[in-house]
Amino acid sequence: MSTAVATTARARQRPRLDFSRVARSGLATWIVVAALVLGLTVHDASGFWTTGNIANVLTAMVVLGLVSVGQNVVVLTGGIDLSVGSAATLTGLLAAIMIDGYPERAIPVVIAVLAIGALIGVGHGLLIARVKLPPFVVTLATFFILQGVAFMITSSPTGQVTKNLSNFALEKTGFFPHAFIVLIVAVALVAFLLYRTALGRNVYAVGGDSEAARSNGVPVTSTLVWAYVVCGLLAAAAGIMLAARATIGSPTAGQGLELSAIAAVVIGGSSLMGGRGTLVGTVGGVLLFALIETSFTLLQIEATLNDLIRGLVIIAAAAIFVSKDDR
Amino acid sequence: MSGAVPVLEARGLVKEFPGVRALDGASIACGAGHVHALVGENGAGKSTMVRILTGNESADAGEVLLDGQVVRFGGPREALAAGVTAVYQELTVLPAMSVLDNVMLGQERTRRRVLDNRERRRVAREALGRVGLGDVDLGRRAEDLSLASRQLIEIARALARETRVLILDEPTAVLAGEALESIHRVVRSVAAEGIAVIYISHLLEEVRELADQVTVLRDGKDVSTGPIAAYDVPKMVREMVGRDVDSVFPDPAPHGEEVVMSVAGLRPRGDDGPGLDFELHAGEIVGLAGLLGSGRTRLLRTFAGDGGRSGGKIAVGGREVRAGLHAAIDAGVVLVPEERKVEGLALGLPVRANVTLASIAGIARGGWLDRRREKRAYEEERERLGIRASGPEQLTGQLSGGNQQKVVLAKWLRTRPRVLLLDEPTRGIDVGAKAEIYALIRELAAQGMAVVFASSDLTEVVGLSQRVLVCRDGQVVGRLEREDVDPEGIMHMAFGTGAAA
Amino acid sequence: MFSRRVWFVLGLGLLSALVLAACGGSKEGTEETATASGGGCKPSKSVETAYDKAWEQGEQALELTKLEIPKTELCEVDTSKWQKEEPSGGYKIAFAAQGPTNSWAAENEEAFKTKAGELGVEELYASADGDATKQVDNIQQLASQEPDAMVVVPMGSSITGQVKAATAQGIPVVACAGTIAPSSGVVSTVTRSYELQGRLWAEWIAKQIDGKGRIAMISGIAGVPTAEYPKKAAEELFAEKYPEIEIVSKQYDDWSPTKAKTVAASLVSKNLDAIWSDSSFTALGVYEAYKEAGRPVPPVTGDASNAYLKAIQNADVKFALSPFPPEMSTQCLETAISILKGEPVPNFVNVEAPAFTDKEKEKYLRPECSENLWIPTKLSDEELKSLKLCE
Amino acid sequence: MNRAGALASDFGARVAPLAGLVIVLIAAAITSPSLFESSNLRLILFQIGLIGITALGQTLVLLVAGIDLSVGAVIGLTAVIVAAHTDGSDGALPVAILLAAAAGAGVGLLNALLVIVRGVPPFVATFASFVLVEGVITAVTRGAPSGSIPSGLHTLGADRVAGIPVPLLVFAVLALVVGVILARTSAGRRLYATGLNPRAAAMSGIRTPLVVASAYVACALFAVLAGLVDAGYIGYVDAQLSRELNLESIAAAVIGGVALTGGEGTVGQTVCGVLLLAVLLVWMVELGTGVGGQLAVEGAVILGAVWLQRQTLSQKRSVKG
Repeated sequence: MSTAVATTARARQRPRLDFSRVARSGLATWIVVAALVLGLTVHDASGFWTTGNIANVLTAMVVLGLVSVGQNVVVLTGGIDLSVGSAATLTGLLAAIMIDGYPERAIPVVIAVLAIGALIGVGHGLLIARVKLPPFVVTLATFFILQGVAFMITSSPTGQVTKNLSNFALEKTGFFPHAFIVLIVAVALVAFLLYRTALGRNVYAVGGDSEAARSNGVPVTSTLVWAYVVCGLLAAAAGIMLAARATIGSPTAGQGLELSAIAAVVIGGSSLMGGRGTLVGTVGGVLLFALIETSFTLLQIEATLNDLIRGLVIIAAAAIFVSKDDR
Repeated sequence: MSGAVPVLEARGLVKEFPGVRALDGASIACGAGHVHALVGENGAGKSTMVRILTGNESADAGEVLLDGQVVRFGGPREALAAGVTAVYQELTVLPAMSVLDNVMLGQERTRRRVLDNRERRRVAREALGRVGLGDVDLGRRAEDLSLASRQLIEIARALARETRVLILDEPTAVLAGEALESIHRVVRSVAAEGIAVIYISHLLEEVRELADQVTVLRDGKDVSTGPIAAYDVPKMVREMVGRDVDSVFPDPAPHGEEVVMSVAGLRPRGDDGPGLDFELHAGEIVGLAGLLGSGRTRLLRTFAGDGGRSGGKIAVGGREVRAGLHAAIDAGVVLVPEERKVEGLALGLPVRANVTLASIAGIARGGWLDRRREKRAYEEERERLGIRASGPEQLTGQLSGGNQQKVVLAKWLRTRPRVLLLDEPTRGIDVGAKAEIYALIRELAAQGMAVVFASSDLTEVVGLSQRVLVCRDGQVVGRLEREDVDPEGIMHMAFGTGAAA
Repeated sequence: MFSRRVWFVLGLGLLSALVLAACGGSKEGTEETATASGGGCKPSKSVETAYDKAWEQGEQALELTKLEIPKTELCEVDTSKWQKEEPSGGYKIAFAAQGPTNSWAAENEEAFKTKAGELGVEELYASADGDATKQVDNIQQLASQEPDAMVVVPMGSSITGQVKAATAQGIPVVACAGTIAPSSGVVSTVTRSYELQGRLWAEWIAKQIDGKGRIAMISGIAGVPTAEYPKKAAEELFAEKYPEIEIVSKQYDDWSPTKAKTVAASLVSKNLDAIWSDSSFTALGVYEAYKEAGRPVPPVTGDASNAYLKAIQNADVKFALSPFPPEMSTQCLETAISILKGEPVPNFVNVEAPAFTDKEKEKYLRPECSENLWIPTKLSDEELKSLKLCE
Repeated sequence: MNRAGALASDFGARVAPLAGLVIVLIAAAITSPSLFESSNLRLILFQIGLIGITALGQTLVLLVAGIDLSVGAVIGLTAVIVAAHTDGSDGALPVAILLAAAAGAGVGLLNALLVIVRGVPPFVATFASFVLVEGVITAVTRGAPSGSIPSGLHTLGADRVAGIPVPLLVFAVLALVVGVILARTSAGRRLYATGLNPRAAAMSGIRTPLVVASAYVACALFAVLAGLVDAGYIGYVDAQLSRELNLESIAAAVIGGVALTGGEGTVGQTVCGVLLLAVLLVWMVELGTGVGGQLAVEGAVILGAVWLQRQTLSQKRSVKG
């Protein structure tokens, strides 16, 4: 058709292999992961490729994976959720207290706790989408509030989950920890949501340009609310997994998860500005973190060096793969 | 309209913002199958009217009628559901999303809540076909497409809906040549399907050619409306500005002999052509013509030290200038960019601060800002350029487009540049302000400043330039002196169809 | 319209779930016995005597009368089921440690390492970085490397389930410098008793103020066992025995000297008669804050650090310190080895450490050593030097 | 919008945190009058000083649309360096301070490099350097910082002049200096322009990388100063404190109304936020609500403060249409 279109199209068509593309597609983290796996294999194949160690890596992915996948949805809308750690703490504590060792209660309580997570998300979504407060501030506030509520309930361990629940969280078949199913299901559901439903398209649209989305009839408010609901739900799921593994409720269980989750999402190639990013990348980021953490113990690395190595890896991953226009 | 009930009608719309009455009883009525042009200066209230018609804003008074029934849109979703669709002046194509996702934005097709990709593709394909983009790859990211294609995607998005009223807000402001023609074709065919089209444009020739009806807005009121046949361009201009603007382009003064900037073998970064040799004289105005993506902007930016060079030299006043923004600015070569909101202004700063942004050292003593000097600087520029602001403290973001452009100009004029580079100096600016800016450019040239500007508006290129360089595929393919400048010749060179060059 | 629907659905879901949850049923057992191995724990006089010894020392040193020892189930665990021939390379013992987040942990881990070297034990180490969530993963990782036994310095209650999984796997676990819920199935707990700490400090406080007055309680990090359990023990004691003692304020200071000082400073105006605290960081903060405000320092308690003794060496301050010695990790290791050798071990080893008051401060002060030293230390001079703790 | 309107909404944005402060002060006075006794007041003043110094640095970074999560690590690093280098001797203090400043500036520069050259989002870049610096501290000290803080620092952290804690005086002077720089110098203007529109600022000849880097380095240097103040206040290396000051410094600036998007906010607003937060922290301890209540109230106040600002701001924003 028009020459103007053709001209510019031709100029841009040359295939470019630049970092930002690779990073955005979420492949970059997997390259780092592959390199790390290769290194570990070369270094200590017999230690790394044991069913036990693989199970460790997979287990370490579950809780971080759940909150990261939820975080990813929020980040895609251009938001951020600093409260996921506190939300996981509170929901996990509530789950243990409410179940309190009664097998009959397990299922209803799990549903109730997931609903609480979703409610937290609704609250976030409304404050951010309706009242139009910045997500960073809203979730910083709830980060304090939810942890505060957890401490108001108890500052010492209390409650008890049922054996079925804790067995599910702790048992494994060969290299496959049963708890990993939860992560698989969560990733599958969120992937379905993001790539196969209108909501998913809207999440990307709102993150790309919320004004443009709004004027084209995208329900911005409800998209944002849903995104935070998904994030809250998954934080609650993480909380339940924490409680199930602990068998009892702890008011500190999820502390610090938020920063790791955000780091995993960003290293996975999602832009904190919203609209860009893939689930594949985020899962890669989570795997990367799980590999790092488990390697410290596997390789018996001097404990005083752990933070240093962790910091170097995060900086290197961020510096190499988080590209400029993803700002 | 022959007595039939208009599809969309607005009566006596009033909209007040703190301190500004954007609309003051404006009305418009548009019938099915008609193209109704809405013209007016910037700040006349066109955009506000569109925002009310599409439910983005609610009117303080007045009513909107659809098929004669009063409607009250609670938001864009309701307007869209009623069949009122707008294509906005500022592109709402999302760069990170695919063509398919962009066309289907806000109107996803699902089956049992799951995206129905086959249906989506079908709808998108059909809509894209209607705007002449039938063969575009649906999976491509929008950011990889040209501006023109993206504009067409916007229209396709509107067409994919059950649209009864299509509002086009300056769809051609960023386009030229064939792309422009294709939009016109689309508009005509849409109207022929019985859709009511409201068409907003600053290009009055285009309006004459395309519209059936016209409504002129001035100061928030509809001052004049009627069939297009009754309006020639001068009349429209008169109605818009409330006075005559006879001579838009004053006669140029002859330029001096002194060479201000000389360019030898210049190749912008990524350019492997033969390089550009070029001399710019004091008081000369040179226009850069060419299609979108022809390398105009890149050349201008290379002059301004932004973007790097593959080779070649630039000298100003006989002294060589290194590549780099700062070296260029120090040498007195400054650029007024096309995207003034993105590259020209800090919209959150008061006007005085933007006026002095590039010459901040000049109003500071040892790093200390001298408020009085700054205010004086503002007053000087306000007088010289006719900036209309409520005062030095007004936030720049609150000014109209034309006034913002004047602030960008003021910012650079305070650095006393020797070479002024302008990229689309009047894009999105109304007729009245355009004339003011042309006069200003002439005056600056008369004072000895050398000016190079790039523009898609051929009238502007022909009227303003003493010399024209035509770009195509990243190279300067033709040079025309003032006496040889004619629109047709430029177009031939730009398309590479003529015998020229 | 959207949100109303969501609220409704969520609310309904929540409500019905809660109603369902409240419906009866019977609670699962929590396996109250100290050892999951079941039945292998015999009452033993010697274990009880050893347990009481630490209490008696405290009672005497703090010049308390009738220190009431709370009922604890004490017994001797039959460890024959874990008995194992020592492999040529020595036993492989996992150590789920806190990680070098402060000097207490550094000393704790150094002591373990040294002892392991002495005993020819292969140490399998994991650092929790002070984080219970991380420790959960650590325990699983350590267990997957099939150690002969495991020593855990518990960071929080959330490790309970994973410890249980490790014991179920047949690895005997020793809780070290802290307690893990009995349901976890730990074989033995080697720590200075939280009850002892909490009650010792509480009784001493009560004695200083003759059983009545206004006090404040300042503890370390909310939710961390080492902070919560002594506090709980003290609160119970105050509530039962000393109704006239009013606890005006309960605070946490995260074992940060800065926070301790700011918290103490905010308490100055409360006219307190004494301050119960669980660390010498706090005692130090109290001293500094009161000194700066120009008020007499109230009697205060805590564990024993050189920093505190150095600070108050020339001041007239009443205090009672009961150490929580970092090198108890060596005892934990020894217990683990006893288990592997099939020797009967106590289900609870109450680590002995000399409690003392301001009267004995010269005796325990180490002027040549760093503020970071925990006293009294059993580390050798070389070890102290290598940790840069002493000259 | 006319001038009066602009002034009114500007005034509103400024008044919002002040209103919050007044509300908290009144509530505090009613619920716990002892909050205003001299010892508590002194504590509040000290807290204002310590949080304030870090919040000033944070403000500079926020103004260039950044955020600095490494503040806490730099505070810890400072204390460790001073303790290790001086081991308590006042004579070695000047060199130790220079070393700490150099280390701090290094961290600031690292942040700036990641943000400017590599385009890493500030949130991630500074979080990474937080982990890295903490890692360096642990690796070097092996978990147990050696040496001790010289008594000379006591003056900076714990002394009083005319009854006013020195840290507050330091903060007051710095706030004045930073305030004047931001409002009255070309450097300040460049900072705002860079924060509001980095592209336009760069195109106008402002060396934006330099401006952004200066903000990060300045923030790190403020953190070094806060580290010195803190070390002087307690006289020991505090390994626990650092994490909290990260969030508190950001919270203070944000409560005051400094925008996370850059270019919006003044030192006056930050000072307001710092006052509010400091009073709040001490008040919560005074109330004895327990750690849960403290956290919950802190969160609620942040939310409330931003909500208040939103009310005044929404008028201002609507003009753009």
